[in-house]
Amino acid sequence: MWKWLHPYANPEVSYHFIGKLLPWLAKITMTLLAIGMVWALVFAPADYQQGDSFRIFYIHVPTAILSMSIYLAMASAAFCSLVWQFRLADASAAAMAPVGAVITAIALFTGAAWGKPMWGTWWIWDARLTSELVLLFLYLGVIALHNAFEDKNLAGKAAGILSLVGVVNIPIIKYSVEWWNTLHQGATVSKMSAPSMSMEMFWPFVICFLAIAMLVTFVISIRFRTEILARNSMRPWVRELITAEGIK
Amino acid sequence: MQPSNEQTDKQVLLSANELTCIREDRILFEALNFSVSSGDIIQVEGPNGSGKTSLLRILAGLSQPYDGSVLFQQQNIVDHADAFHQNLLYLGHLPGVKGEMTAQENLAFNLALHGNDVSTAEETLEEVNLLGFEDALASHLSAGQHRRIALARLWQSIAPIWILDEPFTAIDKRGVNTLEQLFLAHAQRGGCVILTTHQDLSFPEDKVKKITLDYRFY
Amino acid sequence: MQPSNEQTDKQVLLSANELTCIREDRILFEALNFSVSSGDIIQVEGPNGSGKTSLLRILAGLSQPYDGSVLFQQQNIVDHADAFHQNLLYLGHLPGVKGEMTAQENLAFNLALHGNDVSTAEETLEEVNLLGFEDALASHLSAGQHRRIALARLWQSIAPIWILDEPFTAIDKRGVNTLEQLFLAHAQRGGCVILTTHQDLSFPEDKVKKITLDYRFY
Amino acid sequence: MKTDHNLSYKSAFSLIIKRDLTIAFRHRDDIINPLLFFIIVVTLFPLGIGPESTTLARIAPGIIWVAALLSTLLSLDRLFKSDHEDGSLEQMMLSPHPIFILVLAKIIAHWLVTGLPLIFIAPLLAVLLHLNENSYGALMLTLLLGTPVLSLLGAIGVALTVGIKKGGVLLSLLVLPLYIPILIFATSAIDTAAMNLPYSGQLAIIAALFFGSLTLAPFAVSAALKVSTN
Amino acid sequence: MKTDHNLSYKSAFSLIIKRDLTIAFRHRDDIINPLLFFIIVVTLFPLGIGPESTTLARIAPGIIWVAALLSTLLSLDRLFKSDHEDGSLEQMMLSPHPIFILVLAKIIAHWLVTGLPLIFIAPLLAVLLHLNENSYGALMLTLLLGTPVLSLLGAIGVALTVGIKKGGVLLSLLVLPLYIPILIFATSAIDTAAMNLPYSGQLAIIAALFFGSLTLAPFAVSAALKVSTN
Ligand code: HEM
Ligand SMILES: Nc1ncnc2c1ncn2[C@@H]1O[C@H](COP(=O)(O)OP(=O)(O)OP(=O)(O)O)[C@@H](O)[C@H]1O
Ligand SMILES: Nc1ncnc2c1ncn2[C@@H]1O[C@H](COP(=O)(O)OP(=O)(O)OP(=O)(O)O)[C@@H](O)[C@H]1O
Ligand SMILES: [Mg+2]
Ligand SMILES: [Mg+2]
Repeated sequence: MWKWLHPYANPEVSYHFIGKLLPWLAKITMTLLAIGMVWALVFAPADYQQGDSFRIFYIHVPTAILSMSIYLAMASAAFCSLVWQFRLADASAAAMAPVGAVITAIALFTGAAWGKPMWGTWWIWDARLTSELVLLFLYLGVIALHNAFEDKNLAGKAAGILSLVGVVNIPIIKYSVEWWNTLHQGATVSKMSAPSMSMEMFWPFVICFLAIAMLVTFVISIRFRTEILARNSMRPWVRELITAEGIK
Repeated sequence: MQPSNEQTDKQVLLSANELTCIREDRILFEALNFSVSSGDIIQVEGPNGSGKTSLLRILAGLSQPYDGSVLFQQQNIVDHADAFHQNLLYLGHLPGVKGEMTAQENLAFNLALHGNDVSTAEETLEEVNLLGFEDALASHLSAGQHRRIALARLWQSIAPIWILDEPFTAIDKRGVNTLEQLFLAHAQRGGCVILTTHQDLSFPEDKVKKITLDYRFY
Repeated sequence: MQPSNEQTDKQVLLSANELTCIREDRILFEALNFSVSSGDIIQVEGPNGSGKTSLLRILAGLSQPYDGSVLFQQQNIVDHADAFHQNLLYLGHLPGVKGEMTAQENLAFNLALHGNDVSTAEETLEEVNLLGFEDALASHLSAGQHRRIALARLWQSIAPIWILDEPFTAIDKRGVNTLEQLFLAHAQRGGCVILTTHQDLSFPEDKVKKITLDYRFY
Repeated sequence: MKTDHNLSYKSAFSLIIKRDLTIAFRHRDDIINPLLFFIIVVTLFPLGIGPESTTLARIAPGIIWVAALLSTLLSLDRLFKSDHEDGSLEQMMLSPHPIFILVLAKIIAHWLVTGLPLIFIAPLLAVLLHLNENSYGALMLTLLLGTPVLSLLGAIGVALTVGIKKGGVLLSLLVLPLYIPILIFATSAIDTAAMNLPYSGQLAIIAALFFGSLTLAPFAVSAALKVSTN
Repeated sequence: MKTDHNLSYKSAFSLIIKRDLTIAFRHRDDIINPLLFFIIVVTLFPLGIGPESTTLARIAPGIIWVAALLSTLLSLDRLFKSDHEDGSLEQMMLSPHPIFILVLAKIIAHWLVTGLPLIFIAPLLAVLLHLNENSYGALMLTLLLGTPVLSLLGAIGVALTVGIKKGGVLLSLLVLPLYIPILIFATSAIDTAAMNLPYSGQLAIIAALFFGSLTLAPFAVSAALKVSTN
């Protein structure tokens, strides 16, 4: 497996490979987004209890789940870079952090916007909401560390250590609804066997989820490419690229 | 650029292997190769900003080079840090002396930390002319006296490899002289000294090897 | 101990009056009298811990002596601090350079703070061999380059009295040479330089006056 | 060979402000961090106390103000400590300008970087703590007048401890008692506003503290700095 | 000319502890200041909130724990910062001992100087805040198990920021989120105790956090220090 991966551990190869992938990613993302949003916001039925405010669901839940997945991905990348000295893994973690922070912020924001009609308040201090907020702070801490060191290599290691330490928070978010009795909804869509929601709501949700996931992948890929360039600015191939394309 | 290393009877203590250091997009040195044998005194020379401190920190394992490796007894110092540290004495720009402790406490701690003999700390302070200041807090000493506390370790050290970044800073002339004698004695005993200084060393030409870094602009 | 001051045609810039300094119950110097006239280059000499830095800080008005006073134009510098500061340039052990600002920003700030001309900051950096580093953050420079930013002020200064505590620390040989030329030129222009250094100055004997502090034990 | 006085007071003042703001913006963290600390402290309390909205609303003014106070306290280090450590402070003391001008400029720059952002974020946090709707005006006004006082009084503490190694906690000890009056009057103003009563009395006192410290603190700080750099 | 290994792990450990305690006792402020800060923060709240005893009793656990947390936070600087600034840290990294032993010793010394005194003073402050009588046991137990975790996790934050100028507030940003779980479980234990219910569940979680961080933090800290001194 490592042999297969090996060529992509070369920054130049990855840079060009992702460059080729980008247009495709863009197309898929646009299509999914268009279908998902229209279906979710226009055609899917309104909830019989919650009315149209239910439609926040289609953004809130995907972003909430992704906020945790991105964190896990970032921590895994950090782990690879710390243990196996994968320099590219560092670059990918750096690319993920701000995207994850934005997604977490969206999850919080949409959750709060949904809370007002549902619970009668923007914010309560229950375990899930709080631990999601802590997740945002962890992202911000990782970003701050990336910016605080001038040497990108060191910055990556420092931020990597922090993100690994912060992984403890993920199970707390995930299982908080089960461990504590909270206002927040328990697992509904993510129950593997039988989603306890109607199919008319389930399918647009799946499309929305995929659309947002693709969007995230797309943005991370773009950021990844810039991170590669920034970290290899001394290498001849980057210099050639700069003179050839006039990228600055 | 590299000190010649023909004398095969001498034991090679440390060797630099294709070392490259890049700082802020400027290449300080590239593919630097040299080896340091017992009995060598090596002065790293070069104008301000040429990369002397960077080189010394890489040799001591405190920074990682952009490329290349440093070998101690044929093994990379990064992988065999413990064995290397037992044979290394490094003194950088910062003396590692606590203002809140007395001269003697500082020396005793530094010696003990590196596994050296602590019992003669007081006599060692005499060597660096701090007699009478054993119980003065280090923060109440002058710039030169402060550095002398750190330098005192040299008298007790049993590590063969000494890496010293501007050891003469703030030291008066008599002090510089004493240190130079010490370096010679250490080399004679089979150790090696790698140092930087902007002052001229008073050694005979053949005793010192020089590594000259020149100042390169991109 | 005091530099002779017979040449009455020269203007007396600074005079020390019965200065005594006591640190930690140790008398560093006692009843020290001397005066500094325009054209003087004065080197304060002495082993580590003899009180050179203490004396320079007292002359600059940064510390108060145990006894005695420092006069500038016949007036105590404590009472006429503003007038004195307009005529003084002091550089201590710490360079007063901000790591977060670029070399040029640092120099421009230091010049402006002391009322000097800012417009030629860039050319001045050339004088101290920092060409190409104008826009590098000071924290990214080597020990010697860092100090050069502080020293650059000397080229623009219009203050007659320069008090410099070990100005050659971390500066390479060419740099030391350039600084020495600058001191001579400043003295020729009618200024004065009071400095400490453990290195030998390459001036002709008659150009430098020495104040020797000896190391006294109680 | 006489130096002429190229710089007026005003330009010395703006020179320092410009420099301190440059440093703060260079290190963008300097602006973001005190703000984040403020937010974090405010969010800690509901966690420690529980989510009950009536209790939170009762103690919201106290929490916000204590958080503002602690956040200013932690950022005080920026004021003189680093200047002292790299010798810049020494140079300022030797400049031909009166020290209190330089000091005042440094304090104002500090407030712009640390105090002002708090005022913008405070209403948002107040929402999280379910602050009474009538109190928002009072919260903003007390912060606007009160945070500069925190910077001014804090500067005295930093100036006194700047020469001492590890003065961090000693600083808090000196400064917190000076902060207590502002805390009391500010929270009392907000509580009064919640009951829809006039709070101009408390506001007047804070304003008095503001003008008092604005005129006196720079001199106290200058004197303290002279002692500290000795 | 070979160095032999004069110092066992144990003596390296006690060497560092002894040194750090010497420095702390030399500067007696180091011990007194975090304690005083703790006391001051706890007393600020009644000032900001008002003296009503039922409200105070409700929020007492939260206040005491938040104060302990902030006081530890402010004292974290002592851990590695000054060692980094004077070059001692560099020397420790180059010593022939495994770094995690030295790191663990430093963290324990830090707790002895800053955490332990809090535990002794806490009951007194609880009286001032009218804490429920049933809660005293829980307060002491949570502090005893929780404050070492604060030192251990805090050490990771300091180690990461020690090379950064003005890392003070960045440190808070990194460390506070890590502290939140302890805060939540500790105060929840005290609240539960006030209702005369068993709180062993929360205590078990804090104990787990304690053992987890005791075994993992020294390694994270060593790794972080290697990055910071680079
Ligand atoms: C700021 C407030 C909120 C935050 C921080 C938040 C956070 C989260 C998180 C982290 C998840 C992902 C859980 C998982 O993957 O297991 C989630 C899922 C969910 N949230 Fe929220 N939420 C908030 C408000 C709300 C509100 C007001 C509602 C509606 C009443 C809501 C309904 C849901 C639902 C239905 C799910 C999907 C649960 C599942 O099937 O796993 N959330 N939320
Ligand atoms: N902060 C201080 N507190 C107490 N005593 C001090 C302090 N600084 C210096 N001293 C004492 O004053 C003496 C002289 O110190 P000073 O720094 O003036 O010496 P110096 O001549 O500049 O030495 P060097 O050549 O080492 O720089 C020292 O030996 C020390 O005992
Ligand atoms: N922390 C840093 N970050 C980025 N660049 C640095 C850093 N430190 C040094 N440099 C760069 O590396 C170059 C070499 O620095 P180094 O300290 O090795 O020089 P040096 O030869 O020791 O000089 P000196 O004689 O002045 O001590 C500097 O010119 C600077 O541009
Ligand atoms: Mg150097
Ligand atoms: Mg001196």
